[in-house]
Amino acid sequence: MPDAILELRDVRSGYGEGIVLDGVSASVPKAGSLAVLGRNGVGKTTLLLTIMGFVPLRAGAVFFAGEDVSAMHPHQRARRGIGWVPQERDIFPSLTVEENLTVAARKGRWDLDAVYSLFPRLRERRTNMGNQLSGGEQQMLTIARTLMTNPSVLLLDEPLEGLAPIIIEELTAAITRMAKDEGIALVLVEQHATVALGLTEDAIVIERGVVAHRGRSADLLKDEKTLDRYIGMNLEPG
Amino acid sequence: QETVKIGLIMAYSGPFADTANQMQAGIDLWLAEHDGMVGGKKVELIKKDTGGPAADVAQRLAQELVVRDGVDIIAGFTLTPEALGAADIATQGNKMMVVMNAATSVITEKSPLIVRTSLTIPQLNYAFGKWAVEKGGVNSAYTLVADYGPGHDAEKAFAKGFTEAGGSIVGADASPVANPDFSAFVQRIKDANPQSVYIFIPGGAQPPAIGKALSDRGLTPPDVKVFGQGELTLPEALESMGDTAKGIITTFHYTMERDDPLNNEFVKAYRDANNGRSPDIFSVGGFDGMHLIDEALKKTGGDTDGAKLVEAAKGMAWDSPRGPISIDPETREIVQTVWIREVQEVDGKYQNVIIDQIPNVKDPLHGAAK
Amino acid sequence: MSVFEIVFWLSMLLPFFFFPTYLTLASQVAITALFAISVDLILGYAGIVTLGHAMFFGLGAYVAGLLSARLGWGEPISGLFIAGAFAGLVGFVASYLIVRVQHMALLMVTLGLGFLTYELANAMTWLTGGTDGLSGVNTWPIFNHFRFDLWGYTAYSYSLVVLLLGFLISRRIVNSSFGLALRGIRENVRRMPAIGSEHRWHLQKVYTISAAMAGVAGALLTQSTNTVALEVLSFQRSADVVVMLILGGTGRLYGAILGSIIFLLVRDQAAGLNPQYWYFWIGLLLMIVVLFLPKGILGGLSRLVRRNG
Amino acid sequence: MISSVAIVLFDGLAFGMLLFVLSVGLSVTLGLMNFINLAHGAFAMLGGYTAVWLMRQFGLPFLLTLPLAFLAAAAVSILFERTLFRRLYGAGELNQVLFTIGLVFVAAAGATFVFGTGQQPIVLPDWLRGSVELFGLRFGIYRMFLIVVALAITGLLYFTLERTRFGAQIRAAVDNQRVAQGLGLNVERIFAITFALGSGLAGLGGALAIEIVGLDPSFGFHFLVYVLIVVAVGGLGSVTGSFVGAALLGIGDVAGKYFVPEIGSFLIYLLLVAILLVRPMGLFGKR
Amino acid sequence: MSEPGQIALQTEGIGKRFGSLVVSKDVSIKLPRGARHALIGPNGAGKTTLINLITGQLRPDTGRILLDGKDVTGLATAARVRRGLTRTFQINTLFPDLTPLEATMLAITEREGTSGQFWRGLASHASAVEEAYEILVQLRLGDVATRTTRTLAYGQQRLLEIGLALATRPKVLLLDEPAAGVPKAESGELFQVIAALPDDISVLFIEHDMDIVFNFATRIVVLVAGEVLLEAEPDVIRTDSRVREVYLGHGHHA
Ligand SMILES: Nc1ncnc2c1ncn2[C@@H]1O[C@H](COP(=O)(O)OP(=O)(O)OP(=O)(O)O)[C@@H](O)[C@H]1O
Ligand SMILES: Nc1ncnc2c1ncn2[C@@H]1O[C@H](COP(=O)(O)OP(=O)(O)OP(=O)(O)O)[C@@H](O)[C@H]1O
Ligand SMILES: [Mg+2]
Ligand SMILES: [Mg+2]
Repeated sequence: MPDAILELRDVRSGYGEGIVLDGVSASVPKAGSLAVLGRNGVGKTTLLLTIMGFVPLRAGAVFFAGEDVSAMHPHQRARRGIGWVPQERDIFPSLTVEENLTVAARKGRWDLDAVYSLFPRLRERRTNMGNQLSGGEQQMLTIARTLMTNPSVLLLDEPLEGLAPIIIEELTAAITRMAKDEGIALVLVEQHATVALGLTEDAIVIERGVVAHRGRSADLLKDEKTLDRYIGMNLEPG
Repeated sequence: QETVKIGLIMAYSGPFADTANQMQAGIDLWLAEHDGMVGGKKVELIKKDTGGPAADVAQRLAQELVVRDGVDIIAGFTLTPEALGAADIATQGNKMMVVMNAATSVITEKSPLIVRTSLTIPQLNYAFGKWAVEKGGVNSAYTLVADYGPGHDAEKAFAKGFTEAGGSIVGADASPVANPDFSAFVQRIKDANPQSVYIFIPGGAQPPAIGKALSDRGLTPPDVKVFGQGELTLPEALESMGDTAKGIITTFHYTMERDDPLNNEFVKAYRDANNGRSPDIFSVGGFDGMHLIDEALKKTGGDTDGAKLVEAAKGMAWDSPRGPISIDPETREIVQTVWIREVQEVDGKYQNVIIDQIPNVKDPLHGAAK
Repeated sequence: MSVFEIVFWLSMLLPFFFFPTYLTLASQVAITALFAISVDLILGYAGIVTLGHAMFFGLGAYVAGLLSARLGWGEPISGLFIAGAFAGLVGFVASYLIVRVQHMALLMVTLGLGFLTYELANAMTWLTGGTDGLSGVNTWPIFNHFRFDLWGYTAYSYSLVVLLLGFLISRRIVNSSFGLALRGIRENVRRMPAIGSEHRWHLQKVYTISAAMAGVAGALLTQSTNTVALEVLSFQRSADVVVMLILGGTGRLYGAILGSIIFLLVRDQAAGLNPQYWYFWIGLLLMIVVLFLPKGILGGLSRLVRRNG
Repeated sequence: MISSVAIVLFDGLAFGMLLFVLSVGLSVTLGLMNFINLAHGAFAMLGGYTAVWLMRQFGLPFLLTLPLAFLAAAAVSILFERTLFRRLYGAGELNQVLFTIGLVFVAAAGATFVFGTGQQPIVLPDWLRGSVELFGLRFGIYRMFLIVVALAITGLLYFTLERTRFGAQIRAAVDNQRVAQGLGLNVERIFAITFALGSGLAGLGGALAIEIVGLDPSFGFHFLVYVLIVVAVGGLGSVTGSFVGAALLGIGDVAGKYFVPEIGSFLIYLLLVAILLVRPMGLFGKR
Repeated sequence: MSEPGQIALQTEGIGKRFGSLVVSKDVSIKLPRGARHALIGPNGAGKTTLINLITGQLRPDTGRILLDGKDVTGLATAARVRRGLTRTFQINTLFPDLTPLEATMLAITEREGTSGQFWRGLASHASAVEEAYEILVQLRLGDVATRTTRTLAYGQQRLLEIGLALATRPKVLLLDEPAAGVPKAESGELFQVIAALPDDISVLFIEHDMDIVFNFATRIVVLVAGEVLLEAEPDVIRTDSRVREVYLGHGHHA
């Protein structure tokens, strides 16, 4: 797939002697989007960490924009344009909100004004230290901080956790917009499968280290049986 | 061949390492000049480090030297607490204990087996206090000493001599032992406007610091006389102080520059053996200590029994690089000439020049409870 | 007691039979080990870092010394109790300050208190003898029978017994519900109030106990050497004991003992070989331990045992 | 009387500035990088010996040896950082303490081996010696020089660390190394530079300190306590804090000894304990 | 329900500001005995802060807090806990190197006042061990009771948060997003445990997942910008236009 912005080929990785992912392949086209689903602890976060280079790659390769980045340092990958939003609220506690945003910022469409208008709450708290924010504000800050690096692909690890419903609404709208208007590709790991599938074009389901299901998100959304089998999740009444 | 084991207890490491280093060099020089023999026997040195002023460690080391290493004589002792700590062991083990540096009067009273070849602080300063009034031409002084045992001893002895001779002490301060900056004390001295200042501080970084602080305030000879014990004008300090040291008058029992054949030879040999480093009081204390051991052993015919050796050492007299010295038979304390020196420019360099001498000085406080 | 422990304590008897000339060193090791255990109680179990614990060691040492030198009371066992009680009392007072600060501030407040005590002792030369040390200490024979001998048989037996008692008491403490509370504080102070804990009171308590134990160790030193010098209060002693503790491994009591043994033995041997440069080897030892055994020597050992066992 | 007070204040300030240059580097590594570098004094000592050696061996002028002392300490520290210290960043504070104390031991032994146990005097150029008379008061020239240098360092550091993105990047990298990397920050390089900066400042401080406090192999231990006090009182990681803390301690120390010499040796510790009990984070500390 | 003796927890006019930011403004709420109430509101509305104020981690600038009718505003956190006012944390605040059993026992011995007994071995507190184990079993943590906390799965750690709170035998339990980070399937179970707590425990929980809120809360307090916007039954909240506008948004249809 030549026009893939991000591609994983037979990726195998894990911690210490343990293997978590064993032969995962996936690709995200330019401006495309991919939902990564799976039960708790199957390795969704690990997949993102492997893309970033934090978890060592045992076999296979990771390509970004046609370039093999498997041997690169995480910061080099980030500078190439992979934007990662970690699962835990890893804000920098000793930086102010604004410093959190600018510390790694790179030029592009997303600047302070842009993220502040996405999350007006952050503008109000701009001079506070990171650890003085409320839980949800921290979550917003984590996302905004990555946007400030103006990535061309965004890896989101459960970004909706702890956010008020109305913020979730705005954020999902913004994510859709980004993909459409700016061509930012998206990899989304999310417990709320319905939301995730609603936001993405393609989806994979991971189980026991491999891709157990692969398909269009829209199809999977309708296929309750598959969802139930792999994710064990009673879809909330939508 | 028979050997004599000498155990050396000194602060080879820590803040007083340099002192021990110089003592050791003095000991080594004596041995080198005597084929490593004392009293006709080969010397085996066993060196023990206390790591600083550590009485309990010194006590343990002395004990180990006696029971484990089976030494015949214990010697060294950079610092007073270490000598005091080891004194009991010397008594219990019946070993002669030669104190080659530690300078508090009371040490020799702690064991009948202690003999000292260094100095006592009152010895230098009591006589000096008198001299300052009688010949130094002043009758008021401000004293500034380091706030620890030797400093207090020095202050007391100087003040005693000074007032006995009719002078008056107009102020007295004690500065913390590890004091890095003297400006406050020097300003206090200036405010009191005395005719002279008396200073006692340990060697090391402080002498130049205090010298410069004095000169920054204009407290320099001839306007204000500066007196002190010789540490104040050690060669390194003079180098760093430059012309601000000019005219400082100090009391000491050894002067490296003293022109005397025995001393000149000693200085030259010492420098040759130590990369050009000059000897100081510590070196000479170690050097003379070895001489004492040698002579005492010769007298006992090689018998290393502590009591016999000490008996042999009593009253012994000889010529040292520092001048004529002897051991007081009553107190086992050294008797020596006290040299009064002034910093003068000689051949473009500043050095201590002897301007007066007080011969055969005994420790004045000795026997009296401190 | 496990087999390891029995073997360990039996091996502490070895000096009596095989290294009688090392008995004084052995008793200094035992005393230092007791001191290190007292630090482990607060540092390893309650997370109170300190750079001033020599303060209590020294107070104990001086109290024991003054009892004998100024009051003529040289009975050792009551001396230990009095010294420990006094150090504990001062520790209790100090604990009101200690619990108010954490991290760097805690480190520096303990350091400051340590230096203040040192300077105070120096200033009170009339009482303490200042830098020359306290003279005239004379400890009576234990139970009026066992004299402190030149070889150090009595000193080591005595120190070893006190060490064992101190160890047993400490072990009881750390395995009690109080010990659990201390670990809770170390793990997460923030949570403690939320489960209803007056954690400051716990900290004050353990600090007091630790101070008393350090005081006992100091008194032991005085009694077994009949000397007290200012150095018992020095920063160096405070720092050394922490180094030994980390070296052995914190939070395991045995680490404190092992660290003291290794540090003092290496130091003794290295200084024996080269009195001027021994600290080079100590320095190297510390660096290597950190690089290869990040949980201290005992931590490394126990990992090894677990892997093979 | 008033003139005495003025001169005491001046001398106190100058002494404080010496403490400042010695300690500000530690404030950087400890406060910003959370690395407890007790070997800070050893890097200062390295700077000191470098200056002495360059002046003796090559007759370099004192002023020129200052930047070289900075560079030497910085270069050696990079070497250490790349090979050893970096392995300790996550290793816990006790391990850092142990390791760096070990390093001080080794450094002291090294210095003794190379330079001996003696004091290393230096001879300043004439224009830095002595004192000048202003308004009827005599001010030590070298002390004035120290104040000027300290002010310059403060300005430069304040600008780079608290006003530029680099300062924030250091703190970010320390707060969370992984996330900082994930955002594209080259954490290793940031750490190396910061470390070199901190140690370089120590080296510079060491060279500047010789004239006032001398230099021998125990320097690394000797000044550690003072340096820690300044950093703690000023507040970790704050350049302004170190500056104010150092000035306060310097002036407090000198003034205390002047007015109440009886408690001169207690004063600095009393100040330390009192300040930290009221402000546990130090005067300017944020964390 | 409105009988005064029945009110377990009450705040009266609580106010708090951080500098210029008002985080609580005249908050007066009542929690009857046995209640299962929810506290919702936009991010940064001051929900966590309110819990901090009620439990004493923060001091209110104005207002009073009454527990069983008694003023506890001046008490320290620990003292409030001992009177039965306990909370859990939004972001896990556990003892990483203790086992769940140890941590729970710690809370129990603190409650019993035996935590200072340094002369008694831990094992001799038999009833505490038993009680701790029961609590863990009740939360389905029995299997992992002796593993160190840091190795537990995230969801299990969330449960332990609640376990520690239960060990204090609370009369009033304040839960700050107890299900945050717990997968949907498990969060339902978690709330079933909460719902099944004895009737004499009053619960106030914060939660952003509206399915859970509407399922488990009998009454809902909506906090906006530090102020109580509305307090009502779920059905009222669901349809209230103001709540919709500031919090629920439009996606959530009844
Ligand atoms: N640092 C680590 N060391 C060892 N094992 C780990 C580590 N991090 C995660 N694991 C294990 O790897 C597996 C995958 O973890 P991962 O965090 O990728 O799961 P996940 O799908 O993201 O789960 P969740 O939905 O809970 O976030 C899990 O079994 C976990 O226990
Ligand atoms: N120590 C503090 N200093 C300054 N502001 C603070 C502090 N603590 C909290 N805040 C601010 O107070 C506001 C309320 O925070 P709080 O944590 O109570 O929100 P919350 O309602 O729990 O939000 P969330 O649902 O996102 O957890 C936030 O805007 C936060 O930034
Ligand atoms: Mg995950
Ligand atoms: Mg909250």
